[in-house]
Amino acid sequence: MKGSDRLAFPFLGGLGLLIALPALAAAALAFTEYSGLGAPRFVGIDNFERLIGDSGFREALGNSGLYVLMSVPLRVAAMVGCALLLHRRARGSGAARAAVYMPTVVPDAAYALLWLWLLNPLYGPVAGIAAALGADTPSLLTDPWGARLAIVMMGVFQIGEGFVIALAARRSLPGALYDSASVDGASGWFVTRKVTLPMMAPVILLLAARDVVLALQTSFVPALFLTDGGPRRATTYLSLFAYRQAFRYFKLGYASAIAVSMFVITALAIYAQYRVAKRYRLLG
Amino acid sequence: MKGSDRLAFPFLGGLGLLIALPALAAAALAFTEYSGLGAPRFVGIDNFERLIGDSGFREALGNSGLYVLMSVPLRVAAMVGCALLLHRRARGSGAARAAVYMPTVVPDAAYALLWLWLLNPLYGPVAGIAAALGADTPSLLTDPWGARLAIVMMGVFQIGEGFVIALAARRSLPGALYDSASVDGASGWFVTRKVTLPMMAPVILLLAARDVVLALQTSFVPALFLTDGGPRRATTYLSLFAYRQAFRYFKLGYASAIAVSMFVITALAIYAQYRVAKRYRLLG
Amino acid sequence: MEGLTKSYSRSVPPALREVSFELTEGELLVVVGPSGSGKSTLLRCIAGLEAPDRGSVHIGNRDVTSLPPGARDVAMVFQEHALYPHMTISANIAFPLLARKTPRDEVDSAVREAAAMLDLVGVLDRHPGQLSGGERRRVSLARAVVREPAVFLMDEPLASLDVSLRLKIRTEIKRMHAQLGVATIYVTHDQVEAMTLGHRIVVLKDGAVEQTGTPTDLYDRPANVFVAGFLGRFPINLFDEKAMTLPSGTAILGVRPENTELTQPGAGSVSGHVIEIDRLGSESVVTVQGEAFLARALVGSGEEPETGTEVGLAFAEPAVHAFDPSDRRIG
Amino acid sequence: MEGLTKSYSRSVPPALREVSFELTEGELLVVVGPSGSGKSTLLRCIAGLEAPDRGSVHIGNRDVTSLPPGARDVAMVFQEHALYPHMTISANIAFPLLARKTPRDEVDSAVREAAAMLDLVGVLDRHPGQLSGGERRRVSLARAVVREPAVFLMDEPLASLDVSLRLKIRTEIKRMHAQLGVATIYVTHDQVEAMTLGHRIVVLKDGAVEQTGTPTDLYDRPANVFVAGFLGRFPINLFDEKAMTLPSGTAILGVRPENTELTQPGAGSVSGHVIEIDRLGSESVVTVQGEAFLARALVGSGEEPETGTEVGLAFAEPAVHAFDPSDRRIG
Repeated sequence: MKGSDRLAFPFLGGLGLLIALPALAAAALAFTEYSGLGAPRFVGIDNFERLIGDSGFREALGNSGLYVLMSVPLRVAAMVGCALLLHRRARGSGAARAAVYMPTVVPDAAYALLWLWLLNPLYGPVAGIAAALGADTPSLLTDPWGARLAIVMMGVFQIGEGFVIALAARRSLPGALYDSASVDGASGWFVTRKVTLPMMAPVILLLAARDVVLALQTSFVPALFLTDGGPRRATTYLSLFAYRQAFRYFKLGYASAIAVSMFVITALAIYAQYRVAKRYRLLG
Repeated sequence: MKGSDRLAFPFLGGLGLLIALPALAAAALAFTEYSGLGAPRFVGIDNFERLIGDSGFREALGNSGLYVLMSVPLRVAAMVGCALLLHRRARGSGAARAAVYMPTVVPDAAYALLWLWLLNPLYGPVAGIAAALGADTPSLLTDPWGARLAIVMMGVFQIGEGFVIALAARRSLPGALYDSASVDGASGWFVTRKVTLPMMAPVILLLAARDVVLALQTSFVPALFLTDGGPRRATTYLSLFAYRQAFRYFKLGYASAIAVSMFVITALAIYAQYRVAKRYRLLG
Repeated sequence: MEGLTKSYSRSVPPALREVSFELTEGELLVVVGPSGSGKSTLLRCIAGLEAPDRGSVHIGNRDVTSLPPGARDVAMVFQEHALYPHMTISANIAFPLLARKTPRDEVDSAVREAAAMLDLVGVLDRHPGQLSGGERRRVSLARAVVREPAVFLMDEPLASLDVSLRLKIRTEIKRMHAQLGVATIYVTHDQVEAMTLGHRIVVLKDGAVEQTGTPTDLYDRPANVFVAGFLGRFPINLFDEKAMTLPSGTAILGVRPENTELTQPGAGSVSGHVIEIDRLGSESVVTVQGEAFLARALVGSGEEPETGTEVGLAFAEPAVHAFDPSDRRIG
Repeated sequence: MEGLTKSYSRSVPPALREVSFELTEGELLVVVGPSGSGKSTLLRCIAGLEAPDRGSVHIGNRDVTSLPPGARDVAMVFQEHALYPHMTISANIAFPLLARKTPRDEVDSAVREAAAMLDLVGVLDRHPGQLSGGERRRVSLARAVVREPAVFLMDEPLASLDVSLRLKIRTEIKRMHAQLGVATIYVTHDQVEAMTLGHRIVVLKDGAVEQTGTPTDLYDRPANVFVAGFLGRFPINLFDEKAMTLPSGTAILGVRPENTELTQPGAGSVSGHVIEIDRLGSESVVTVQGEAFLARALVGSGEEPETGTEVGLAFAEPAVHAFDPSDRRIG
């Protein structure tokens, strides 16, 4: 059995070569000017100095921060809430679990189209319902805060993988604890508050840390599809900002500097996740 | 405790209203001509007829199919392989597990930049290594098959979540089976072949089915970033094709028809996943 | 608390078939049976954790059949200790009171009292993970005691403990019951626990009651072959007509190893060869193989015959149990 | 197979401290001790699943200390049945042979033989999930038998079975051992299993050997208070100088309940009040509380005094065990 450990080294060596070393090299690009055509030209910390002074970058950082603050609590609450409501093996709960999972695996393009139509101010059902209730047509995609909210809402329904993790965590709690609480006359809400949530705390923290990391990724596609970073750059997140610098303006060196800053944020979030996992002995 | 079941209905009702009904309505869009500005105009099955005749659609379907065939076996093998190599709680294995997980959570934009540099035919390390070995410079991003391969390679390193699932599955196998096999003199490879892989078969099938669904999604961002669907449309996958129809040419009705076809494929893959899960009692 | 009746059947598989019994005030009733006999299902029906298909459960004068578990005024001790790992011992014991919104000072004094009774005062601030198996078991008893319920339900509370702890906690439960005098239903698969703890014993098999009575009743006058074989230190020796001449109307004769004496060959009722001797210390079990039977006799240490010897077996009359062809006791 | 010696210590916590013993050909040696005494660690070191910090393991003439488990020619039966759930019973039994690349026809005949021996011929095509607990246990025995190893190692093979099955499989193991004559090390925490199965018994406590000997040796002449208390049906009665006058040099006197007789108050060595009676059927345990002791006596059914009566306790001389202040047996 020990032999298989030895097999791990070439693989990890390959992984190191293919990912870690180039990542360092890519980080080195952040100290160059590079258009993708000629050779990179070393410029020292110019890119980072420019970043600090770049109001576009600060705006993107702020937008990403806002997205995390709005999205993560809602998404984690939805994951855990659905898991608590649907963990029982009851009639129809299989279908309900599939319904919660479904939006996550709908192709991104189809999902974005759906929301584009949902939020259409003239013909969409959201506008239609608002009109039927006599309210003003909500200007979700044309108002900066409306657009931010719309992208957060899109994310709240794509919680499939986190939902499955929360479901597994809920199911691993011993049934005898709930039988005992039930005989003791505890109400459902009392048990949720005093038993379920505290016992799921490590998983909830882990889901939150994971979601912070994912937020930097998941905000990209909807912003690109639905709002194109607007209105008034309200949904130009860090990932979209880096994408534009690299693939619209071909400032690859500058884009690398942005990527490095994103990587630092990700690394901090992963470190937090690791500490949480370690503290609650979820990892070896 | 039963009370919490009743709380499930409003939520699921909301989910139904927000996702299922509009999804049907969005599907209805597939039977219209719609530019996103005027009202949709009903055109019957015109869009689907055009789809069948559209060589661009068939090409995209073929590209997505090829991607699934190349990517899924490699990714699942990598997930399971890493899980088998790294499941033990040994010195350094925590760091190794983090290394496997890392590429998955690197921001997509940063990850794409990294590969763009890795594969740069003039200055990238892959070209450099090839030159040092005296080989021709590999034309990965300018050759259709090279580009397809590059995007598959990018995906093979982003296996974090599947790796964690495979790791959990491997760890849930009882240690006594391995102690027993070890006393019986079975070699590591014999045990892997006769005990570990058969016992993990349900999870491996599940990972594969899940990956087919994800493949339709994960191929989008790299194709957009790295190859822009080229060269010669070799990496124009279904998702990218739908995106272009919708957001470049504003043919939202036609894009909806493509989305519906993608949804049908996804639904079939999910159904297969459900059957596998049901057969092996992984779901309630 | 006046009495408790319960009778119902469940379909496919019928885990319980028309089980009925009463529990009188302050009684300790043991329900015993092999695994799969429906003991736990019965207890869960009484607690309200499962619903019977038919039949009813009464506690005192109330019909509680359709009440939720929390409204039945029972406390249950589970086979797994079922302690909340994230709470201190004192919070664990207080849980049933806090769940019912008992005022804080009442809770404190009740927890102190229960902890004192079960010798847990020193560990109140620890967490369950820091306690030994025996301490955890005492905490789950304390949590049941703290509520002062009308009935205690105990589902194999000793099953997960090792042999030496089992005896200790058994004594603890006996003492606790004597002190509080609360009616208790105690479920176990272990006949020694049943004999030593129960005022009365209900023997369950395949979801049906085989016999109800005091330990002495059941041991001295088992109603059928199953009860005769289930209670007692060793499996009972059974003889059918192929093994020996039986009184008319008798289909099977049962004699316990402790009532079986070794004699000279031919002198007893049957005879055979000694095939095995299990030495237990002060006594030994001698296994005798006859032509159509296998029987065991308990003899004092030093009185064992050699393996292979031919011996006779004699039975003292009052300890011989006769059963008719429909498996009912004769006499 | 000539002998097996083993002695080592492990650091922090020292699971085993200088454990040594030999196993002679064909012997069934039982290692017994409370949970946490290092029994399983010992067995895993012999099997090669764990490495000792010091000391060596010999099987026959070979020093196997640094050999991997598969090269030691031992077969092990685990506490959990450890069957492969996705394989048929016949594939499970064949596994150790297939792992060693045995030719197919040899495998077939060996599986048939092992299955016949353990009465598993009818279930060879089923999967473990379709079998009862007793059948699964027999399959794991068959899988050990099929290899014809030099030594059998059994790690509490009966612990996960319920009481009635335990007796049955114990008899099976005894028969199997008699038939094959393969040297066996059998680990258990249950003193009854140890007494009835072992040719010799090693008593382990906190990783150290307390005493080694035949069951009769250990029961009749326990080396210290721990062994005296661990073996035997009931906890041994212990008396120190506060309870009674002891012979000079003696710190503690131990007498088993089965050697303790009730007498008139004052007539025995000590006296006290009856506080509890446990009726076991043909006999009862009477618990007597004295001024500085708590003791039990075993009496026949019908000979029990009333609770509260004052009684004396008398001990028959050869069954009294005396221990000196350093916990060593006197005489």
